[in-house]
Amino acid sequence: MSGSPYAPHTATETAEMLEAVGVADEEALFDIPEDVAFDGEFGIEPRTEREIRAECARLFARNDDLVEFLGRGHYSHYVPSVVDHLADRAEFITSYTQYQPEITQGFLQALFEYQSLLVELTGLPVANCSMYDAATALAEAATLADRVRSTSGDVVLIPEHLREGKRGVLENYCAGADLTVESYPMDDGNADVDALADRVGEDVVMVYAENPTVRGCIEERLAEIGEVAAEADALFTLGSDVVALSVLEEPASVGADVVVGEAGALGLPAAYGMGLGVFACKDDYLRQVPGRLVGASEDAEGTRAYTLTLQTREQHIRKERATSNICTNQAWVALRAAIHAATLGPDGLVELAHDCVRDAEALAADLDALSGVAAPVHDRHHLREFAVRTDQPAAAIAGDLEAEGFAVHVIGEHLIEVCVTDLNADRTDALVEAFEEVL
Amino acid sequence: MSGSPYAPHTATETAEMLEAVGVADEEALFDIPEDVAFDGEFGIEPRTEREIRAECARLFARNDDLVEFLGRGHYSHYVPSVVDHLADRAEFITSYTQYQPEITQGFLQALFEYQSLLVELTGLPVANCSMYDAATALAEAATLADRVRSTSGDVVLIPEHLREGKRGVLENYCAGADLTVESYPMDDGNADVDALADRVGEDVVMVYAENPTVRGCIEERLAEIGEVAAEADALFTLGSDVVALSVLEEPASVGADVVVGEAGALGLPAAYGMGLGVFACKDDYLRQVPGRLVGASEDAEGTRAYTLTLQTREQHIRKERATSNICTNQAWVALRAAIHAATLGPDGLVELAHDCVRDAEALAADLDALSGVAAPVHDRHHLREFAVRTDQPAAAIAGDLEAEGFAVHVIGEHLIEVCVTDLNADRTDALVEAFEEVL
Amino acid sequence: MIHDQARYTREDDALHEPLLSEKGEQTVDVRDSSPLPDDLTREELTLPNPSEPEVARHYTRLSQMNWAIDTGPYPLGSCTMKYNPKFTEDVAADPNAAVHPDRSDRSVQGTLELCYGLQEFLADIGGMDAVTLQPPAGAAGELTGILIAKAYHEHHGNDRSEVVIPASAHGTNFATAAMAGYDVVELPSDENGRVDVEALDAAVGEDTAALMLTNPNTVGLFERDIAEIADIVHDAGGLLYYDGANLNALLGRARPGDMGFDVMHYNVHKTFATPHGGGGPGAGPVGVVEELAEFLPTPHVREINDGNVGYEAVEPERSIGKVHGFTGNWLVLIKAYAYIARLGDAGLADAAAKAVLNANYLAERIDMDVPHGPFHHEFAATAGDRDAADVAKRMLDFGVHPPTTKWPAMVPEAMLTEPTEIENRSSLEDLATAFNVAYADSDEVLADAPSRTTARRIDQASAARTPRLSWQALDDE
Amino acid sequence: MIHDQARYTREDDALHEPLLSEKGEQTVDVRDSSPLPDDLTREELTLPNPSEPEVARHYTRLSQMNWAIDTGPYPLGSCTMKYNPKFTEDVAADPNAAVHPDRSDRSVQGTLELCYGLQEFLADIGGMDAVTLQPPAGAAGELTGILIAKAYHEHHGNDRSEVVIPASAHGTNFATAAMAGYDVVELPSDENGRVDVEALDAAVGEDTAALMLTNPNTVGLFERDIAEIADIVHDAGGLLYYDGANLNALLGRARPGDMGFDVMHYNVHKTFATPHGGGGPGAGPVGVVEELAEFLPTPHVREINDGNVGYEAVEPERSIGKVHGFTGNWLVLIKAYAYIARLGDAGLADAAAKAVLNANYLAERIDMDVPHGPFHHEFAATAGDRDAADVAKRMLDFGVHPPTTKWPAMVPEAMLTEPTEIENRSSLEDLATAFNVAYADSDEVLADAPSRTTARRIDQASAARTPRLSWQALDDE
Ligand SMILES: Cc1ncc(COP(=O)(O)O)c(C=O)c1O
Ligand SMILES: Cc1ncc(COP(=O)(O)O)c(C=O)c1O
Repeated sequence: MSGSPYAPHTATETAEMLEAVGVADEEALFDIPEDVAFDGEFGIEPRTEREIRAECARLFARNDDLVEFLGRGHYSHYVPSVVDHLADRAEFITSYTQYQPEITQGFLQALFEYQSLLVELTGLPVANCSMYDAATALAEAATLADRVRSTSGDVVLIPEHLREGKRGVLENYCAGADLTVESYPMDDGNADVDALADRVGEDVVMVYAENPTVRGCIEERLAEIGEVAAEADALFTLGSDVVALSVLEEPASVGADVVVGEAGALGLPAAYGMGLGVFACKDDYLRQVPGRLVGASEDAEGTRAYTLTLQTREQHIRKERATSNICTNQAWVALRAAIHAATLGPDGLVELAHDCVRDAEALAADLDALSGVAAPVHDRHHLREFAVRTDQPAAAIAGDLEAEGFAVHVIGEHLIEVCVTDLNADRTDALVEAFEEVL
Repeated sequence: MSGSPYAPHTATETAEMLEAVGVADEEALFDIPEDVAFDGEFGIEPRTEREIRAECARLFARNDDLVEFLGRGHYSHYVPSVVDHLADRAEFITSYTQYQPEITQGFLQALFEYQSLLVELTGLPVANCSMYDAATALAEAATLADRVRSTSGDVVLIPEHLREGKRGVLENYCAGADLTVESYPMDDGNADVDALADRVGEDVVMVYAENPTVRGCIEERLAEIGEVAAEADALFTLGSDVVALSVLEEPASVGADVVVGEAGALGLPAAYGMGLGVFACKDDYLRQVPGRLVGASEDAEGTRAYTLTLQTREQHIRKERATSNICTNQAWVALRAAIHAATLGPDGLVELAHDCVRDAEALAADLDALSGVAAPVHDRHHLREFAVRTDQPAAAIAGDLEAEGFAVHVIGEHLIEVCVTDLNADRTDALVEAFEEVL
Repeated sequence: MIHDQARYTREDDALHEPLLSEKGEQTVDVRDSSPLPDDLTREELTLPNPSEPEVARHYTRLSQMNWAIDTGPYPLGSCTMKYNPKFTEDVAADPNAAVHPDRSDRSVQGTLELCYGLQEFLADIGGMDAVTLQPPAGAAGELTGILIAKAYHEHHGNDRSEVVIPASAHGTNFATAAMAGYDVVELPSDENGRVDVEALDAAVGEDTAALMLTNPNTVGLFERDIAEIADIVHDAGGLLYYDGANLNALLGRARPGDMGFDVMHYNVHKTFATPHGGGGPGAGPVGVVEELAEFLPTPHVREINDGNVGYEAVEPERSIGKVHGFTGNWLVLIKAYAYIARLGDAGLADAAAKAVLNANYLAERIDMDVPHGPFHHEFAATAGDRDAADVAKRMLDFGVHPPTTKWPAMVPEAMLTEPTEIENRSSLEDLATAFNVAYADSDEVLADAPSRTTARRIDQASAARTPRLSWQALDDE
Repeated sequence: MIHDQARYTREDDALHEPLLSEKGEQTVDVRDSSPLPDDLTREELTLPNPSEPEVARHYTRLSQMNWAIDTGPYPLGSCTMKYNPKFTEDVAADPNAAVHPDRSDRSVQGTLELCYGLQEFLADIGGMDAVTLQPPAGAAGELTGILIAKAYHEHHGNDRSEVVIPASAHGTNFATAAMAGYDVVELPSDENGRVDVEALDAAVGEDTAALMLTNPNTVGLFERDIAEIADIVHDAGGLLYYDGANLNALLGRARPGDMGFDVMHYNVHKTFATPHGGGGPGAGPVGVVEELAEFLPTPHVREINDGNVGYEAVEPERSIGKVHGFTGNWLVLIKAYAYIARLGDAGLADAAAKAVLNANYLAERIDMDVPHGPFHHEFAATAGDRDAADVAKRMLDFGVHPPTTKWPAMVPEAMLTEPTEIENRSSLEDLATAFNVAYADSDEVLADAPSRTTARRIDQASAARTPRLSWQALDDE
């Protein structure tokens, strides 16, 4: 029988330690009543690390090698090698939350810089150092709205075009706060601001919009949405991602109270949905923010130092009156995003975002030129992705495209969505050809 | 025109710096006469790191995916992941030679530990902290022999069974020292000690033997070779590798004056021949050792500290009277070997070496059972590798095996050599089947 | 041992490694190069523009100013800071694992198979019937579990309003219950921090949706009355929720499912050695008994039952829906799979044994009192009349990280210590020395501590009083 | 900037991080489990047996006690310590590149193609006609080059016995010539460290096999008379060897081949940014003009000329044979290829420009004298009446590495400084400050320096007097 390969005890050491503790064997240290003791087997055979690497490589090789034109909230851009090399440094990745700031200045500063990046991107003065993902960040925004809104009300208004999963998470968080989720209609891919204005009222605690939308449409009347929300004393929460925010209207400038979204578009490769939730807001809500905040302070020598701060908001102090139950978050992913952003610099970020606009436009035009296909469906500007109308059933086309080596979204009976970034921009011609093939 | 992506200068910074230096442009800083100035182009298009990664991955994918049963001086064993993660730490890999020991204690200690590992494995008190590879280490041993041998003489005796390339390097180094390389015969895979004894005399400066030999045979009369050499006042240099040394006779115990060989069997994956040269010797030759030595000392506070030492042997001080011209060596590979050895521990090392004996024996027996094949050719104990006699031409068989996905050595018209380690031990049955197939 | 942490100090500016923004910023005119109409874009973007060598240096230096499990012991009680095997990083870095969550099931069979395999591992280890991998952390697992309990009660027409939680429980339990819309009933503990069965009996009733419990409890003691506790809750129609934070103590020796728990979460970043990453990402898979399986979040991976070999992601019949936008913290889950496969049955059991041995040995070696026992993988020492937080600061100078301090509240000046199985005797001795020296030091020394860390004692109060949360805020000063 | 390096200190034992052997050893009875007869094996093996977590900590701590280009400036003159782009590591780690050197050419076409591509890159950059990648370092490249020269002379029936080398040359040049069996003729330099053409004329004759030269020379000055020098040597029937250590200064602006050099080596771990690895591995490819190509080592990669597309490794007609057991430091060569491809023509030329600008800017900012100029990528400052080695030790406290000291000898108390192109202005200022503060400090301060590194001033003399080269030697005391 082999022990844990990571428990360092030699037999002698174990014996001596048992003696020091004053017991005969390890079993004697367990105070488990017999009726609940486990004496079965899991049947998990230990393997060597080489075997497991081979096994998992074999497994993953079973995933088809498709060129993904997929987005809808989970975006991949090329992650420079330096991001991996730095974030993988053991002092970062094998570290815990910074409960002792004196000895964890490095990570604290990195998180402080991440927060600052979001402050610049959103124009809002407060950003926490991560939520799990865009969906949970949105959900937390709703409960924050509920806590801070001066008048009562229980409706959270969301756009009709929203990723299913995001709505699902929002509903689960809202249920506990007795909030109801309701959607407002779209107008050719943008929020139908007039319909929204008609709907908004006393009962609405929060209005949510996305820029770009889940269909990649850039919102053209964001400031108006902000005004509509403000008039009803509802919070205006804007969803976006860090690449889009580099070039699109600054959320603060359109009246956003809260910004949520994805920061994993930087730093993370396609990760089967793993994300990095953005949460930024106005100063007014500082003490209602969920999650961790890093602040600057001084040490006993008067040198600048960083520390987790405003922890009285959090579950470990405030318990059931905490702003959220979040504890472990996505700190290391935030570090990755910060390194990626630093590597790109503002010019690199802007160029990346602009390419996402140009490449989407070009691909849409190429697809539109095919018969049996119209793209983009919405007469809007797009970033990264856009909807495509197909004469034939979308599911069949997507299936055929998959056989040709391409993955796209099916979002309606005759609707496909396609997302282009720097990672697949050199394969758009091939995609167009494949479309031609399967139509 | 884009500049170097790793030169950080913004245009403003460049301008300000040029002004501070007092020149109009960068060109003005170059003092190159026109007749030798270059104004052509290399025609090298800059590429992004993503493009280069893709290009190289495509290139390497053009290498056939063969199961290698190859050795003959370049051995691969499974390198635990922790070796990569630790050796890749920037403080190690992006560091220079330890000219300022106060600020490079970490690498110095690692090299000191590497030296200590070799001292344990060889039983010799002095080991340097690396030569380029086994071949250059052997060559340096010959020139050391030439320097330290009390009487004159110019013959270096090497075994008949020796890797061609190793002999080639030895000859190139020997030529400069006016030494001649001559081989002594083998007796069924081992050194023919009697023939060797007959040959040895005044004119011989060094006797070289390998354990195991390049055909994987374990030498059975090493101590006698040592005696033969000693009687003639010739240096006895023994070649081996760090895995073999873990279990085979301790070189010091058989009278070895110098040990050379490969340490890259630990820490390095198959690296197209890249190596890590071992150089260990008796105390007597300390001041004639080529390469770098790390020693323990104390710092001004009385704390133990490590430093490069005995540098007066080296080229940067002794110039043409240096013990060698070696400067840049294989320090980082030595670090990798040390980490690998530490991860295995002595039990792991011994087990690995024993498996190399057992697996070779088992594979030889399986091959021997095939008709048209005899293995091992030599009636000796083997470690890792052994020669196989084939009725059909060896080259044809090897070619056919390659088509089946296996690589083996052709070492004679009807001789093949096969090497088995932990990395291919699980494919020996497949190899035997392939042999059956192609015979 | 004494540890001087690295410092890179700019004395003139009274700071260590400058912020990237202090090393140089660039303002880009966004509209200049934009393919979009001006009214859809921001005017400019101002951010640091370091070169790649500068980026490398910045983060290399920052990393050296950070403690980690790879620099030394990290015995944070209830956090289970184990060594994170390096090879699990390599496994997770496989480019074939880097897929988008909206891929068709058919095209990601490898990914689904690994998910399924991990679900099975976890179900076996916890004694549960079905497992979801979706929750991205322990607290998210709690919320998932409680939402499942809620859905279960609602499905059975029960409108229950309370979740019972022992006073010594982790803050997330309370916050979770509240987030799910429940009233929290706080249960006083007995003198050992264990559930007071009588008090429980009194607290539980027809309003009780669930009891949330961790076992061993937060001072490391096994809830010996767990069978009785389960009966009480079950008899009242409630469910038992197991907080898996302390599961490392029980691996292979007891299973929540066998103790009567109906739903539980696993902290893979504790028990299964996935790196904590300075605060995350973790993963908090949730296991349930058969009756609750139909409420699991969507999508859920199962074997295809139509004769074909393969896996599919489906929506359970009465699914609570989503708790994460996609499928959870996939890269973390891969590492957990690799870790469990590496240890196997024997390794898991040995991990628990050595974790418990280490805790007991360390407790033996320190001069502080440990009021409660017999404990398992962690113990709450008391600093008595010393300030536990000060003692902890002093410990920082000795090449170790201090334990969790001042929690749980039932132990005065608690130092909740969990060395885990990865420490060898010599590092336990280092820990003991740090404890003992700090505990014996004078108040003045403690107040001045730490003196060898990158930062000296930090003024936390002023950080909270005048929050400065970005480099923009510092610039504004 | 002030830099306190990390320390992990055992005060009782007066050491920092203990040796692995001091953390615990194990003795294994080899014969116990051996499949071999006893007389073929050693009895036992005694080595440290740390756990993997301990290994990780040990080397993580050691790494923190080590300076590197990723921690700060490293302006070692003649060493060209550049940033090593991380992506080149990834390229080299491709498992498909991990092949055995005895594979058939047909089965490693990808490897051969990359080798060929790098040969072409280097030939273009150096103005050479053919390149071998085999030499594993610069010094090995020198030996290869000189052996080629020797073979050339021998082939032409010339028995030449001398190699001429300027006094200011690197030690490897002298040692190499001696190893190749040549007598060294040391050439005095003119007042600027340049070749004294008259002295050269006098030194060169029918015994001259080659002149070894680096250009810019070791104080950074271009040998303006290079055309004349080449004529002198060639007229005497000798060959010109170019030591490529300083090639970074000339990239895209001048090529050794165009200057009349016949054979040269490239230090890819200098010019082409492959990591120096704490002392190696590097690689020292050698380029030659057409006439010398037939003497290159074996194997040599070339395109297949029989109409098939592909590459083959062949033995040049009059090959000098082998200078490395196999094919050289392959993993290093891959990184060099990736670096050159990343920069391209423009990037290479810019690297040289910025390297030269940085050197000139830094020289401008320091208070020491720089006697020789106009220099290119490096300059030799003089510490005058201060001890250059002491000044260097003091610089260690300021978050920078000092330059090469006391070399070349022609500059009194030389501090040979090469910041390379990767430093930005702010780190050049840090360097200048370190220079200036140290230079101005009192003798007492210098003698005490460094005070913030892991080790304080080390007693080098006693290390050499009583060599203790292994933990066994320490144990024996
Ligand atoms: C007892 C206990 N429960 C729950 C949690 C929350 O887990 P997570 O941090 O993964 O959200 C923790 C984390 O520290 C814990 O210790
Ligand atoms: C001028 C010069 N020549 C030759 C060499 C030797 O090169 P290597 O260290 O790669 O053997 C060096 C290395 O420092 C050098 O500076």
